Amino acid sequence: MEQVQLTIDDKQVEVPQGTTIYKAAKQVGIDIPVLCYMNLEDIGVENKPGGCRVCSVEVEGRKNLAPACATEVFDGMVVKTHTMRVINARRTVVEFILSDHPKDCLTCKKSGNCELQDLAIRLGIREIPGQEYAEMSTYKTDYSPSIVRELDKCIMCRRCEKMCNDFQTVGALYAFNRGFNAAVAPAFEMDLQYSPCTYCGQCVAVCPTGALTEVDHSRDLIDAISDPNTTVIAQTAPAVRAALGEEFGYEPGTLVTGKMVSALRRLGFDYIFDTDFAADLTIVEEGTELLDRLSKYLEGDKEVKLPMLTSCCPAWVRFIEHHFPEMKDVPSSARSPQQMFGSVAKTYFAEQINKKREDVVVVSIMPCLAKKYESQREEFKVEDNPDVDFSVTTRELAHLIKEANFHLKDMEDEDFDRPMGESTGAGVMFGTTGGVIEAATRTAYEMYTGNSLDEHIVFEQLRGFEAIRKATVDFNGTQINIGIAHGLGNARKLLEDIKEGKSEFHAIEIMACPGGCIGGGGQPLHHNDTSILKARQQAIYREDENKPIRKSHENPEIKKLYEEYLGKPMGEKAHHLLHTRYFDLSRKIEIE
Amino acid sequence: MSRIKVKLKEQDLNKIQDICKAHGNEPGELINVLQQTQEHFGYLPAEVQEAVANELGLSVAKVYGVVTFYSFFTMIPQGEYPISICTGTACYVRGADNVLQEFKRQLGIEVGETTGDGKFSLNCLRCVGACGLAPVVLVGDKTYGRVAPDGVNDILSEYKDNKE
Amino acid sequence: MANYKMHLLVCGGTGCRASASDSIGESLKQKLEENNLREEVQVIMTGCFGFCEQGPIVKILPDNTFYTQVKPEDSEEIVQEHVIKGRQVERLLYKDPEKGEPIHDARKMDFYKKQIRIALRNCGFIDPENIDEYIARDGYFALGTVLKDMSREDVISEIKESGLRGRGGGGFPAGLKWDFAYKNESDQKYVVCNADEGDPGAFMDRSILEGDPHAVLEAMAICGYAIGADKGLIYIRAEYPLAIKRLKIAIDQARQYGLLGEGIFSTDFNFDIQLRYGAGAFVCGEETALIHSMEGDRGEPTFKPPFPAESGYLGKPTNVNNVETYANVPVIINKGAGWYSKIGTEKSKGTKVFALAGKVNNVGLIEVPMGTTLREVIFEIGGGIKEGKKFKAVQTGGPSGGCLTEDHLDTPIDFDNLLAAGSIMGSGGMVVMDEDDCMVSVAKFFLEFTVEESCGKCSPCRIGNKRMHELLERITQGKAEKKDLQRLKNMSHVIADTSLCGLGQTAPSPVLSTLQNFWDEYVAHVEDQRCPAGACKELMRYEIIPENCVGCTACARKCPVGAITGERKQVHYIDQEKCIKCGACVEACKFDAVIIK
Amino acid sequence: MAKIKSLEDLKKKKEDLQKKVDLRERADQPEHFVQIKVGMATSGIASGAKEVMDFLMEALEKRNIEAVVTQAGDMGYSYAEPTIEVTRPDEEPVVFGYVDTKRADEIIEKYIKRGELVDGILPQNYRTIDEE
Repeated sequence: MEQVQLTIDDKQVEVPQGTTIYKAAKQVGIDIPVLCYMNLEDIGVENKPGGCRVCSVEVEGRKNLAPACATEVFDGMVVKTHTMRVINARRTVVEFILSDHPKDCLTCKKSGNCELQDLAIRLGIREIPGQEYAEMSTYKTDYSPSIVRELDKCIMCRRCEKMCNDFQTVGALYAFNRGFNAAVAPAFEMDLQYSPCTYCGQCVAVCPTGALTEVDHSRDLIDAISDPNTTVIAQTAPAVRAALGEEFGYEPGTLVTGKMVSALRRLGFDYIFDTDFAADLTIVEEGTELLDRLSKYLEGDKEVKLPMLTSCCPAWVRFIEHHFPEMKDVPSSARSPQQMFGSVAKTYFAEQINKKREDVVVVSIMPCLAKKYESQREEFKVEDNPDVDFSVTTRELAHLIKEANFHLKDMEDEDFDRPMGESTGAGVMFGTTGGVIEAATRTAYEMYTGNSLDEHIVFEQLRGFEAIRKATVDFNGTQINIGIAHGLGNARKLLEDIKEGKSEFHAIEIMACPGGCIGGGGQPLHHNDTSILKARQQAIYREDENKPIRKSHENPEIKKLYEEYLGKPMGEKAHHLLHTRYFDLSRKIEIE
Repeated sequence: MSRIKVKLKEQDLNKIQDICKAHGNEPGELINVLQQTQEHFGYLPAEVQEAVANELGLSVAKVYGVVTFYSFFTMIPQGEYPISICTGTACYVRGADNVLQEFKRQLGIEVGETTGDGKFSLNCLRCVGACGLAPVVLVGDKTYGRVAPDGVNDILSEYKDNKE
Repeated sequence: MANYKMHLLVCGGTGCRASASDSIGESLKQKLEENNLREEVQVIMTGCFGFCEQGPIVKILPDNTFYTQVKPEDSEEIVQEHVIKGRQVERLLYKDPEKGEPIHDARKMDFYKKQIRIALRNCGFIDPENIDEYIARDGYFALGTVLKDMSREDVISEIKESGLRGRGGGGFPAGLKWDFAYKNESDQKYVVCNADEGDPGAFMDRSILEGDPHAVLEAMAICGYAIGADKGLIYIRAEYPLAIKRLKIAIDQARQYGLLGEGIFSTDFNFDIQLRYGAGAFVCGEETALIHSMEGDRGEPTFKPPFPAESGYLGKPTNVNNVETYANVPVIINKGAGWYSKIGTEKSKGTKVFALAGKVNNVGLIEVPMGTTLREVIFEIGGGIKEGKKFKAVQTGGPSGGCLTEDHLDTPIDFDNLLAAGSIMGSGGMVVMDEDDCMVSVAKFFLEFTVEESCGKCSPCRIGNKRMHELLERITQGKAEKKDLQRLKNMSHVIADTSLCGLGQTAPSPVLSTLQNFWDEYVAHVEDQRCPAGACKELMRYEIIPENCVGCTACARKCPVGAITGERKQVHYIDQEKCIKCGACVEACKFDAVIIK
Repeated sequence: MAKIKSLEDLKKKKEDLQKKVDLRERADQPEHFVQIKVGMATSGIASGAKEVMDFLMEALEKRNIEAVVTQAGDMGYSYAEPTIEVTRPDEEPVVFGYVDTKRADEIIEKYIKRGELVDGILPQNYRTIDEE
């Protein structure tokens, strides 16, 4: 590509044609402040509506200021990012934005992690002229099971709209009204829970302010632990250990499994278990189901639903229930690891420790917002008592650890409790895109072929970060075609192929978030740096490598669970405790 | 977690489907579809928007986003006699605001609202191009020119007396 | 074909139709019928005559009689007296505003004297619902000529040479725009006509579409040929039902004649036109916003580049011009760029249509050569200020323009001069203000418009304009301080400097130009809490002069809020806290005892 | 409706249609054409002014003379009706009295076409309706 030469703040820069001023400046270490701009390079999402105008810079020969995020450079361009004209404009614009923004930073969930707050600090804004008589937006706050929307804090950056529509193709959020009253919301400003929202939380993951945040369960957690009559059990999802460290100054991609366990123990949980255990259980059930469907298919049963879709991602499940209800019997009926864990914990384990179901509180620690919603689904409750009482995010856990005055770096590595803390490398793989299907392949391969994988346990062809990946695995002469998608927009493409009968796959793994759970809506905010997601993925792979056992069906505690309690995979008890069904949640127009 | 149900009368749904079909169920025709739908129903209630979204394969959020963007679309049923006051520059300079205030006072409603009895609704519009007649008021299709605040009562009573 | 001796042209523009010109046409026809004159006298519903102030208009040809404010019941007299007996109906004749004398020949009216009609050439002259009348006026000759004798490059260079600039606001050279679209290779291109006239107080585009729809169709086809497009789209406000109807008829007729469709004039050139409806958003006048709206989305502008000429409707190269710009094109082709470029000033060629409104005697639509002065427009064509009041300012360019003063009256109007004077040409709104107009309130009025019409995409426009409006509100209420004026200025500059699209960038113009030209008036509001024009209600005080008050209680009885107290035959007093400044007391007092301070 | 297939088609069509707007176009600049006013008050009609006007319009068109024929009210020559006033471009108006179709023919051929005066010119002591 042709190179162009330009000058930014007296520095010479050479960049390819088509580069924006913002990127060119970055190349020479000039950090132009931005707000609405978002570039999630590794998943191909760029949001540059040119809306906030915070990145305005002066371009010689141009009448007005140019938005650095959207203006492409040209040869001989002279850019100035720090003239008084620019500084005044930038500050005035941020004052405008703040003049319509609540000043409750003290109690705002985003405080300390808010891009708008950072900007106000950086620009040294001390007062908002005319605030006393400035009209401010007033919207009601919307509490859904997973996400809280405080539209008063919406600054119209449109990042959530981008994620919800372009990346996820969910279409729950869209800009409405115009002018001063414009904001982004579900249709008719209805509550999210009535919208087609999947609770994937990607809107929360990218929101620069406190307009979109998670439902906070940390108070419930404190109450539960404080109650001497309850036994509080923690389960930690695989992706949490690969990201929690970031909140404590570790490099992205640092594994903090042992320190996390130690912190949880000190917080007062009675048992610290691992969702990875339940992931192994999921693999055994799901792998069995896949083989069952496969063998029926190979025997000529044309009714059998193939490809089989994974079902461990609740946002994905809700997506199919909303958008493809006619395909609701395609995903595996296996519950997600979180729910398998809850159901086993409140039966098998509760019996072991002689506790009544209602005296056991199961808390999941998840990278995910949809898990909060999933735990509240009616089918996962027994007499109104949920299998998983509530779910907290990686971020909430980090807050709690800090609140308790612990520093992760001071923690010794500790191990999970048994039995439900035992897990394999396959289980931990659930944290990343491709991981579930790789784990399933390890098990299904051995079950199907009767051969041991031994050294060839890693299926490189299933790994990576591309949006949609395809691989064929040779099951001793039977070619199994596997598809993987992360991001619901990518998943939609695979679903449409299935609908049209064009799908070439036998099994498809889908995760709603970029990179899988490591990029979940409950993770430490990546603040537009998607390389963090890749580092987390590598951490997951390392964790797998470090595990002595790397195949789910070889998890000794899982074997014991079947022997002592469940019987056979997909057997009656397993079916009752570990499987579920899906519903048609789509909006239907009905005749009155 | 029961499914969201949107209820519509059969003939209304059929009408919406006809309109959408006439536009090839093209998402790009959304605005034309909404125009015609509003022409038929008089306004665009949520159920109608749901149905349009469904037919055109769009998210309801987008349809709502479009409806709320354009001032021509309304989600509030208009009064039997929709009153529009031109607040274009020419009318403004010739005192449209006083006329508007008088309508608001007499009807007891704000712009964009409909009176409790469903008789009148009040709206502003920008320039009907009858600047020579400024200030201009429209009641339905009928135009009143050179309206002064003390003429408001006369206009309203023309319609109030129309009772059955 | 009947050989008509007399043509009765009845204005069928929206303004006149609002005053029942339809029924005038009908009743004229009926009266002619009764007198067996239908074969001799033709009644034609035309587009707008421009002289909306005095509508409905009936013009009688060939004797150039100009009847104003005609009512349906006047048709009897028109037929009996004028048509049959050849006597003009004196009382309906247009009267000179100064001398009050009736004018017998329309050509002698000041209103029309200084005008040169290019874009409006057929408005009020032909029946817009009849393609034959357009053809009789050389209609579609330009298209025929272009297809027969000119290459695509020829057409573009002709438009370039003519110096035609976009009439929608920005004044970008049309030929250059066509050239960009021409040069961008693509399998599909589009020609778009922006008929989403949203400027409050400007209605020339609608008048052209209502009065001469074929001119626009023909021009779009010419543009399509030049840039290589076979599809045209007219984006028109749904609030323009008459224009839509006439466009539909025109498109239909053109298709029947094969002037739209496939193989036009037996060449391989295909071109057809569809309508797209705007739904009431001023910002859709901005071309990228317009394109999003045509695609069925919110009409939010996007950052340029890419320009529509590269990536427009459905991502294809698209040329967007407005109605008036297109209306000039057939004339340029027919008469030549040389002829056209002789009209106007050095950098602004041709004519411009203005919607003259406000406190002038002759409100209406006028077309004058570029370079005509504001004075000529306001005082000659416009007939001066109403009720003999003093001229104070003229606002040009609508919400994106500014207020010019006495000092600018002799400025020849063109794109660059208006810009230099702190306003813009815009789409051609021209609102005249007199001594009773408060310039702070005028700025506030326009800001209110911008606040309402801002799409909300970028923060300076979405929030900044709201803040400016709030501050202006406080100024008009006497609640602002002098340092606020500095803030107002700063906000104006920043909003102009940082907004995403033209709407935001020019939104502060009414404020900046009034700050510049009427600084003292602002100062009076903030320092003395006084509105020199006496227009700001909150700054008014109604007081009773004790010497004049006889205690008749008339004012107290009229006061709707009981703010006036006083015994019978005693001096009355107005409680300023309660007073709502409705002015009822002034009306009620027969002794001039109530004054406004 | 027949399609217009070429520029020539269009020209032909235009010529056919020209009449439609001729009257209006000429009215815009009547001084460039011969202007004829026919006295058409009630008395004039009774004395055959209408026939004269019809004849004039037809004849002028047939003979390809571009003229503007208007009707006027009482011209003040009731003794000489029907009367017509003819104004040749850039000349003073001339009024003819006792005009019938035959005289009208003569006026066209001699005065309008060639500027030769013919019998029946009336002295200019009238007021046209325009100056009332």
